[in-house]
Amino acid sequence: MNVGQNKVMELKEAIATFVKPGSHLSIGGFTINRNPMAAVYEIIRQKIKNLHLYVHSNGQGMDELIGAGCISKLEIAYGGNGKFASTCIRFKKAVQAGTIEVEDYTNYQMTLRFLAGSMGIPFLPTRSSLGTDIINRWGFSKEMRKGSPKIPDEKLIEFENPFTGWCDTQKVVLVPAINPDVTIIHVQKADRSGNCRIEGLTFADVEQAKAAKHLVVTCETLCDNDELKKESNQNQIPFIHVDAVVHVPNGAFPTACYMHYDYDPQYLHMYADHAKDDDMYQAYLDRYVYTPQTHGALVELMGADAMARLAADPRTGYAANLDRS
Amino acid sequence: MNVGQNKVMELKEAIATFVKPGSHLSIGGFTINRNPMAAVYEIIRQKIKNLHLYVHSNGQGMDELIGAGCISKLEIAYGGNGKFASTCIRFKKAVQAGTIEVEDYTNYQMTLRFLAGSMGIPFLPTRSSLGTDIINRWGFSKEMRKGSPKIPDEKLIEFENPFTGWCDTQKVVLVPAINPDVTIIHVQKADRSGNCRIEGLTFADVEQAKAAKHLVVTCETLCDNDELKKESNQNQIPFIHVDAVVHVPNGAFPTACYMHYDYDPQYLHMYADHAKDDDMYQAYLDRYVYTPQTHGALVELMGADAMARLAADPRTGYAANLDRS
Amino acid sequence: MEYTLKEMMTIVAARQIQDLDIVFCGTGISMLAAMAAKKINAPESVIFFETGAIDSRLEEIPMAVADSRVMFHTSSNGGLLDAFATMQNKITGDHVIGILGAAQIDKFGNLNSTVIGDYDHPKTRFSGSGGGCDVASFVPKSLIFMQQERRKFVKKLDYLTSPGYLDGPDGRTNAGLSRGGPMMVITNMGTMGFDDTTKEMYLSGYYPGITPEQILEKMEFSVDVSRAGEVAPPTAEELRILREECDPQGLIL
Amino acid sequence: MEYTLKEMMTIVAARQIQDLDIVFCGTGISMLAAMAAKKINAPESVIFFETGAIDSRLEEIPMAVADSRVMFHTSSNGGLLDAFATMQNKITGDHVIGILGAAQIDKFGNLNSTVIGDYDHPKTRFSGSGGGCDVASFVPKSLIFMQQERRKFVKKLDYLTSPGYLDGPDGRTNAGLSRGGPMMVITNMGTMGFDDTTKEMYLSGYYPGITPEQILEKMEFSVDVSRAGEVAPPTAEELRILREECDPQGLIL
Repeated sequence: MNVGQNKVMELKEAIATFVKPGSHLSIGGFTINRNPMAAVYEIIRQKIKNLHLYVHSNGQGMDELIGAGCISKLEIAYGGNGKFASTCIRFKKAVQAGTIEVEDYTNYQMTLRFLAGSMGIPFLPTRSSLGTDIINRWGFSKEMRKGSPKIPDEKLIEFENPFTGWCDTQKVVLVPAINPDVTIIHVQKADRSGNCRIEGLTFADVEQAKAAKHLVVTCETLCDNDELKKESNQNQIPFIHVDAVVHVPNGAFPTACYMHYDYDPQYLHMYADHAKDDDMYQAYLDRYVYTPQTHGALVELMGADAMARLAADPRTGYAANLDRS
Repeated sequence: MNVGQNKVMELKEAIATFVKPGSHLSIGGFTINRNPMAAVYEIIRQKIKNLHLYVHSNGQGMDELIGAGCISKLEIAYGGNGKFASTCIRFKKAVQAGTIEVEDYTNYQMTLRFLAGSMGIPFLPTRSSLGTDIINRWGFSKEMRKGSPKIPDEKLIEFENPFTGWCDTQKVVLVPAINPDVTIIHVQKADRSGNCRIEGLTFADVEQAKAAKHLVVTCETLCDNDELKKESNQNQIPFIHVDAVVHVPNGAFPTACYMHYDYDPQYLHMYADHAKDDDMYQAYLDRYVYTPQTHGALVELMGADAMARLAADPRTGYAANLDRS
Repeated sequence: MEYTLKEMMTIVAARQIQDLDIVFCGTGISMLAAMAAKKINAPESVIFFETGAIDSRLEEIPMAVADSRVMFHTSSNGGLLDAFATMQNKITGDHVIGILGAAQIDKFGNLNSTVIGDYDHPKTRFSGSGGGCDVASFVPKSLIFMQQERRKFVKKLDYLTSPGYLDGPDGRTNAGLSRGGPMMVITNMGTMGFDDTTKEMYLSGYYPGITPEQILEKMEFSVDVSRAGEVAPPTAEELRILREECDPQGLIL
Repeated sequence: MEYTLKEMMTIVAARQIQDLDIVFCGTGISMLAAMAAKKINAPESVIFFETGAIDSRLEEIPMAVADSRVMFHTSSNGGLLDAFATMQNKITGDHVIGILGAAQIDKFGNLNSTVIGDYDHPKTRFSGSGGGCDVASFVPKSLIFMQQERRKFVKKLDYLTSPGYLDGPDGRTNAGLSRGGPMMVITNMGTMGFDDTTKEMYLSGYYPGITPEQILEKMEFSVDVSRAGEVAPPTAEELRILREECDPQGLIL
């Protein structure tokens, strides 16, 4: 958080300033939509390693960070990419190979954990997962938890309702708050002070943003400060939560950004193909992440025609009739 | 809640259908803004008594319901009307005379209680009020609580943080959920199925709405179903939560409705004067509530000039330069 | 009329959805079943997604629950908090029907969508719960899509991701969950229900050309088949709507 | 230059506010103090309201924190949940300064804004906590406006609505509250601070023409006056801005 007014930065600087080796990071978006991909690629380019990543249902961003070896620990509810990869491929390989440690929660639990962090309370209750292995099995050992002040001692706590029977509830599960060192989200509009407007579904981005010690926002459109304040009902995140505003058009590509562009089925299929093989994955990284050096260069590499095909139809917010086979 | 499509009703019918003697009721708005006043006056006209009212910082609506003798129990954080009555006058008289039973919470606690109700969980934690009489003193006795299945057995529960020290927190207060029998809110726009759009601050209306077993919405503008779905990002309450949609222009008068009209300083001062004396209050009720019979008739009684003075300036959303002395 | 097993599964699920049901949808066939129900037999059902979209106008099939296509012409575009609260809150949650899938199922309808093998050193890792466990915990009834294979209908799950009836009739209540639980399993060969008393799976239907015995061969545990009857195939009209109006691009079918 | 005590109180409070402070405002004089600070000495402070408005453009003085005037040209228009989370969450909350008022205060800065007399049969009922207790519980520092009267500076509160230092130096920590607590009491006669060690109130300032003794006469308990000095009166420029730019209609002053 930063109460000041001008937070505009270049992406390279924002990532170098706020994402450090070992940082506890969360990224916004959901599977194939509004992932902060420009920031993800910049983290990969800067070779920042040993990150502890928090996501709920993340697909592309999470999988690329794992694929590039940036992640050592992961707390997650769902690692999938819709029809493009029912389980994310580099995620699957890393878990099976034991190269990352994983703690499993549900989508609602991860969202409540961010909400608790944003509210400044240590936990929130839910009835989700009672009787299941989400409660019984821990991915992070007790010892590992005790050894880290940045991780709570317990994964989850089952708890009798102290308001006996109130709300027809006998038991709840308490989920511990998350306060990431840094959250990165991609939004449609932000102003120079950091006020943010998300169009379409917000997923858990607002909670992830407000739970974080530092917040980096990448945006499609950088607005003057007065512009967003004119219809402030549509602003979900006030500027005081934000540390850096980075203007990155197409910053969610190859995932979608509602009202701006669709996900790129060709890229996502190409990615899935490459992800299946380690050598091919290295070739993918070289060609699409390391060589372009900036997100703009990646977009240029795709070509204007390819990008034009993804442009959102203003009525529906997505690319109607896009070839998605 | 009602998943059906057409919920448009007359106010008289909506109140008679959903507000019964003894109902647990909550009303939206905050002090002098967006109180569902048309509905409040209709409850008074229908002489529905013995209501159990839940509000956070409510002013005009709460005070008029108490003044007319509709309320027997009240859970509240703040009974004031800004500069027009630092403590609401009929509320103050009723508490001092012991004619209503009151349970005191904080604004955040009442809001969290509605949030818990809307989330379907029995309680939420906060650090607010640790060490204070909000925890130590109860307005509702243990016996009264045990005797009523609609009230939790405890006002609040102080509780050691089971995630030891997590989030720098040793203790929290657990606040019990509220699920009112009926919530009534006034919004700027609703469609016939019940999708709602609130302009300006939402206060705790969304949580109050979603916590309720039944939800009555009064609206300034009744829209076709397609209209609100075109910019659905601005809709806070989807139709499935709603039972009745009532079209009542000026439905928050004499409180304000952002972008439509301001509060009426003359009315609120006149009200405060009458509220100080029992006989004068009876005269107020006769003249402004019972005689008009409908909200439209009250607005007519005020006169077109008076209403025109309150009309919101489209740039700011309030009546600029209104005489508020 | 010719039809594929995927079409059969979709129509069988769609028939379970009724007017005024709020339908929780996942990706793929579950979304298609909800779309088909709305166009065929339950026009007043409401589709919603864990991402926060409710009553979307689905002019094209979404490829994920976060697809921008679910954000168009909704009643509101909220987020995950809104969606799951709609299910956990019994006022609205009691009207929700969930549609789920999994890698493994046991006789009490518990689901595994996390790992095959040892949790700490898994042979196969799947996507994980996502919202599946939340939905299964909260809603009063759900439909489960499964492929009919021995390794999927197992005596013991490798990991219990989403609760069915847990260990039997009192399982959910003892665990602190709301009543409810799965109502039907829909496979590529037939359908299973859960006994009102024992909460154990039984065969309720088999598709034309399939026998109960063939289904039992594709399960590690056996189930009662005495109540099973042949399931009516999709009608020509059901198929027309499904193919022409729901998935004209053939993205799912 | 002539000035009223209300103007003095407003300016004294405004001077406590610094750039990058997030200022929690109530109705009346507290709102005016925040507006004055922003126009005089802390242009980069941010005003916010428990109703959910943040960084409002206050072209006219709001008559309540829910006045539509606080909704104009904000950074965002949220609700109560947003506002209180901003304070309870220490990441943002550590930057908040609260401005409060009350009917009674004790030597540890605890406040009563609920009842005078017996709680169950009150002689006088006030508005109640509102957000006051929340703010006092969460934020690291707060200013308290009080009228200097014996019945208001009391040995024992009739009801403890909002926590100051509770029963002394370890009071807040023992109760489970975050550190912090009131930093200054501003009355119509002078100002009080709280001792770093004992957390007891002491007289820090008296207004021109007022003596410490006169202030002590208007308190039921006595406080250390050895550290008190005369408070500088408002400057002509401060008064001009306050009168002409903050409250030209004289609604508060």
